[in-house]
Amino acid sequence: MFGLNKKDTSLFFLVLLLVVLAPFLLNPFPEGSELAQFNAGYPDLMQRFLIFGIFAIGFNILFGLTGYLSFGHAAFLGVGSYAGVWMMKLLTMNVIPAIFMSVVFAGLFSLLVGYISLRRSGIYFSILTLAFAQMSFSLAYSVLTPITNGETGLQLALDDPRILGVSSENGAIPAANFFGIPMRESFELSMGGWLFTFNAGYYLCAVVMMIAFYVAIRIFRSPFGMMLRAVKSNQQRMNFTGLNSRPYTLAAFVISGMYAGLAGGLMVAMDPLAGAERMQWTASGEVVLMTILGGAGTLIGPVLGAGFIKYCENIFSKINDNILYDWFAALPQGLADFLVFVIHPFIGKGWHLTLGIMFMLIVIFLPGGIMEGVERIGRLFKRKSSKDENSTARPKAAPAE
Amino acid sequence: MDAILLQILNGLDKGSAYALIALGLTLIFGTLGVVNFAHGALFMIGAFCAVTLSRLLSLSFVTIDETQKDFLGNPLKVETPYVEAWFGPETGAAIIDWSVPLAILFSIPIMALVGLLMERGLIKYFYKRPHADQILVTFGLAIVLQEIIKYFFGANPIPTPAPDVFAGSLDFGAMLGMDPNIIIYPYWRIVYFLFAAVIIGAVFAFLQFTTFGMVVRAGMADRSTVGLLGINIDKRFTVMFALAAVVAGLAGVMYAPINSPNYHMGMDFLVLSFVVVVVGGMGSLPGAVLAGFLLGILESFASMAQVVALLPGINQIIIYLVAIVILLTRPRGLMGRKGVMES
Amino acid sequence: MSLIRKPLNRRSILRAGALGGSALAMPTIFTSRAWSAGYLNEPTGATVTLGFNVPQTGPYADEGADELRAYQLAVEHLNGEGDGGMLNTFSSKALKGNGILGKKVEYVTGDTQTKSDAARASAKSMIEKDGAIMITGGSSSGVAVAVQALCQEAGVIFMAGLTHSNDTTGKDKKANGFRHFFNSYMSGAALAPVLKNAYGDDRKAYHLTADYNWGYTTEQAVRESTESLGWETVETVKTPLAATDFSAYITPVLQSDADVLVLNHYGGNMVNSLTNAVQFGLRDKQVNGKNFEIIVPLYSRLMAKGAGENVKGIFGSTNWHWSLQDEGSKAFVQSFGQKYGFPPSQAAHTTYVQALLYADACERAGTFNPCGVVEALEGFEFDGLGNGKTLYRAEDHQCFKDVLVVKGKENPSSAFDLLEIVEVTPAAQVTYPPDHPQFAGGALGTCNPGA
Amino acid sequence: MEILRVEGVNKSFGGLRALNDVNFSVEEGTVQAIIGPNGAGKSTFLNCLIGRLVPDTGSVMFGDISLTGMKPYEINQIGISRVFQTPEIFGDLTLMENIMIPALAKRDGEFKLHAFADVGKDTEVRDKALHMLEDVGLVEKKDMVADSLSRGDKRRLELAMCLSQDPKLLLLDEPTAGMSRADTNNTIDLLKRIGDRGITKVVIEHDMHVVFSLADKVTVLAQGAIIAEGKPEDIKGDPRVQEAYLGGAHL
Repeated sequence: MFGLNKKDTSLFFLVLLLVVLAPFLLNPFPEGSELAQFNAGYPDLMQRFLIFGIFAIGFNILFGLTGYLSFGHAAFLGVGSYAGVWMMKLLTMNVIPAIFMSVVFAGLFSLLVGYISLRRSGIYFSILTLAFAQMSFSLAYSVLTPITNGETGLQLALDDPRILGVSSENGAIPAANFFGIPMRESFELSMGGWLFTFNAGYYLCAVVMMIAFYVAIRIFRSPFGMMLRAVKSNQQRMNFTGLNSRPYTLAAFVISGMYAGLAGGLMVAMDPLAGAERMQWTASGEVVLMTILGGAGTLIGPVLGAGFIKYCENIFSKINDNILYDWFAALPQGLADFLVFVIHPFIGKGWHLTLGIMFMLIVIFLPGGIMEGVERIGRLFKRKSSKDENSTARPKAAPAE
Repeated sequence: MDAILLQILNGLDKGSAYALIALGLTLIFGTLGVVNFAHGALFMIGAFCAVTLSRLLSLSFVTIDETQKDFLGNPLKVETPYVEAWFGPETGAAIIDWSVPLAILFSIPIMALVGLLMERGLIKYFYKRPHADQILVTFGLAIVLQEIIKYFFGANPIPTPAPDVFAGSLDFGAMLGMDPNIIIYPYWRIVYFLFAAVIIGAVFAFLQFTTFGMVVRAGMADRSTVGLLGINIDKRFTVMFALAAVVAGLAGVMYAPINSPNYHMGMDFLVLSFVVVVVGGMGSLPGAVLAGFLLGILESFASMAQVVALLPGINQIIIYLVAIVILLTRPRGLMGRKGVMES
Repeated sequence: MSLIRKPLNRRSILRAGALGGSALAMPTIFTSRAWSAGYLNEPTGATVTLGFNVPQTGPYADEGADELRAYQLAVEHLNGEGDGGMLNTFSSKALKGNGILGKKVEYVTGDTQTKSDAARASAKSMIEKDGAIMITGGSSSGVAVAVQALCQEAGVIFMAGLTHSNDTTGKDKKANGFRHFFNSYMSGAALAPVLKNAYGDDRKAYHLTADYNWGYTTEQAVRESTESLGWETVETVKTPLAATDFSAYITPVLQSDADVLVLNHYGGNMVNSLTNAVQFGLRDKQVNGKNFEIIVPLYSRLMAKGAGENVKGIFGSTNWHWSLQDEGSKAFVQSFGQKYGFPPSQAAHTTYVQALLYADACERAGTFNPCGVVEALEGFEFDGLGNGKTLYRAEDHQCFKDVLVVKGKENPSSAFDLLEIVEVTPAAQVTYPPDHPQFAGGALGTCNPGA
Repeated sequence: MEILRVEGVNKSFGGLRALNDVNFSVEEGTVQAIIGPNGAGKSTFLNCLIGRLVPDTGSVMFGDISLTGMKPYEINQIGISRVFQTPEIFGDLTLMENIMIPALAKRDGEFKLHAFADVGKDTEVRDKALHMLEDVGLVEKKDMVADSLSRGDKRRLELAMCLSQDPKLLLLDEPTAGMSRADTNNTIDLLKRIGDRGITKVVIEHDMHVVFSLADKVTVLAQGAIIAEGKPEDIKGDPRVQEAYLGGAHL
């Protein structure tokens, strides 16, 4: 369907189903239960899952396929965000022009950075991209303050022109909207003890992300995608095969830069503020981690990696000792104290520690990332159902799956 | 003129810190082929060795002074360090005062042990893995190490002063017959520079003049061949990792009085030292040292008000700008070899 | 204009656990229109949830931890536990120690990471997921401004934590946001007379300024007030936020004929630049026949601790200090010290006070509705919270109160006794008109109840 | 007709003269072998032909196109393919993909942003790839990852990759090095069959058996210079060749 083969079509529909039903799936615990702390089904986090999913899918087109490890992709996300906010300040609060300009600006910036950085490969390429991103961050934070509003981040104001819209509505900044549907609009469904939130912004993200995902599948299955994998596999051979690897890598770089810009545009569409920190090297590092954690070169892995990191960041950081005591309320005081003492370093302000340990565990035991884990479980399952079937066609997981 | 002289001094000082970290980083990369994102954390642990020792030395017993009150109005608890009780107040105070230089001795075994544990416990399983995996696992390790330090020492910087004799500054200007107070430079920073020079010299001498060093250098050039000679190169590489950890740790110990140590100082230096290593050329020890000093001096010059007035923001980006220019004109950095880290 | 949430509080359902029977098994659909009458996150159960959004990771984590301690203490006092702290000294007697408006106070915590993005994400999750009715905390102006804007859009109250930039209640002020902490202008205004007394009116100042918004406003404030004394500003240099070694910025000071160095730095920047400046022997220097002096416009005890010996004798300003002897401060120090074993920082003080002020405003307004709270806070005059008589000005939602000028103590008697109060500058002296040029631009807009 | 003409090519590395005034030409449709002792400059010579190295002086003409200054992919695009001494293949791609890439390069040129086409539905290229794999006897392994092949199979794969481009000139650098006798014979057969298609070939080879069963003409390179050239049987008897190359021993 849609020009996808059977397997990809089922993957596509599986992802679609997960995304559509995410408000249910991410809120598995009844509202008010102690485990509700682990619910992730609120609009902001669900939007973030998708937005960073898009970012990681795009990054994976570059890193997963060509093997070029960019340490500067956050800069494109940042540029996209700034372009988006400026559109909202100058033109209209409709998010479509903002998102569109985000992609355009990120694309142009990545063309510039890519054109220069791709003159080198390996770690030299990584350092070049890192240098560009860090320069963008430092300048955005300081001297470019008139354009970026520096430390605070670029935000909307009551006196912005918004020539196609209104500057203010009843003393408030108008809400970001999609042809009149405010992004913040939600409706809530309460069933038994459960509460599910369906947010307009989330579903806009969902549509965009499904398009982005579809495009990524097409790229993966295209001759272009094959060429990108050839770059990773043996660039030498590629050149002696009559293929000019530079435009291929540059195209991949720009496409992934545009994905980053798209993510940046969606971010400001959901929450109209662009902070300089989203260009910092740690932010670039984050998308690298997302991709590797999920499984570089796999279609859906980077999205899982993005979800994993954002979940840790937003859920673990909010658990505090009080909540721990609530959980262990049924236990004897001494035991509860002990458990809180043991868990304390890993939650709240210790969420970085948890994240660091998770990184290490996953890399050590699942070199192929979360997708390898999924695959292993899948294989276990398969072996049980049909023991005699042995498929040795591909000894290792082929990168495209 | 004096301004330029001063900025060169500053650059040398900053450069020595970059060079020391980059030296260890490139040593690990050159010998083990591992991209170690936890190297900044080793620098940070070194600095905290100094903090720990000064805390250990000032371990105190408490006596209650009824004549004074604390902030809650309770009798004041007066803490007296054990060393002062044992060695008398003056000697004791002197020992505490000298805790940073003493920490050099204290940190060597600790850093060697940390390096050994890291290599044997984790890094050795990653020799054959892609660089991306190495980056991820060492980055995870760096986070874990820094969070552990934060758990015990907090997030605030901890003042760790140099011994009193090194307080104050040397007046170069007066020595050269200029007016006093024109070119002055803190004693401790001069000590730091000399110390860095000695360490760098020692590492080079070790690699140049010992058989051990020779084998390691050969291993850096071509690992498989040395392996074929029947030399157990792995064991030597473990030692090299520990050595790199000690170098980073010593850099950290001596840096503690210059900037009060905090738990994220490693990350602050990490990115810069990677840039330094790459600008120097991956796997080149002299390159790392050269690039460290070069970038340190350029950074100092770019911070001058006159330069910033001309090019706003240049002080923020100079290192990256130089890195880009060098990498575009010299594809493998200043002294890099062909074929390292390019695939 | 709505960020809808069902007006049921998570905790309230928990407490009423038995309710989960057939009555709730029927799906209920809430749409935006169904709730347009009320306001966002209206607490209907027996509890009310506040969101404490403080830096738990990153360079200001210790300050954030102290803020969190203060919030926990405030919650205890509001709920009638502990010794009541400043509730006993607070001039308004609306709070009765039975929660707020009879509802028990509960809280959720989050990590701002001292990044605008992360702080907003964290605040949003408190609003959307946990149903927080008010967000408070933070340890930098960038975060405060970003979260304040979010709260304005979402329709909850924001009670700023430690934020010192003029912009928070200047060009970035918002109707739903309130700041108790003082600001750059006040620092300058309070410091200037003291500096004149101590160092005379013929001085040449050299500014090192952190290269971001807060640095800019502080530099401007200190410059303007010292220049009006007759001081000359020789040079102002911006230093990168990421800088750790300031030697390259300190050495040119030696070359200039400046005799005062002003460090418009905060946090790690300040610790490092001050340490470096002292290392370079600036304070032993004689220029123009005067002793060279260093000034740190914004001081905090936690930073002073980081800089160690180097703070001795250095002037700066601070919002509050535990050694104040008024009844409010004593009560707060007493209950904080009893609970945690050390005296509170100014960050702890301002956040504690903000929590109390919010609760009190709700009581007086008789509602949690943000618009009611705004009305109750605007123009509110109070006393007994540690800074003397204080006014929450209606025009910009800034508190006007006494400002402390402090100096690094020469002979500290304990690890906390690092600063001594030199002067308590009366509120009148630091008050400025709402349209003062340093605060130009921006508008409060109208309060947003979010529904 | 001459398909390749090399005139006065010199190449030095530092002080070492790797190629010394080499003049060389290949007739269309023939098989020309280059032999010579180790370090004679054979591989350097091939590298100069495909743009991996740029000669210091001299000219390389392919038909009437000068190859000097052309990029490797441009040289390939005009019809020169090369099989390397150690197989250069796309190790972590499947055999099918390994062949489809050169086939696509041949059809679509050095760069095409065919990001929305489906590689699985490109029957033209797939059929060609299958056909090539059949030709080299690897068709049943078509979905395996190339790295998992034996060394001999890798060489055959690389050969198939080059052949899928229908090159005008095929350069082979020791196509049978390290192969068993049986594999070598298979490869000779294969190369002979390609001969039927009229592809001109330049072969560097150590194995005299291969040289003499394939070559129409043999060029002997020693210390960077051509010392003899002629039909295989003439070369066999040339004393200079035996001296330089075989150290005086008789074949």
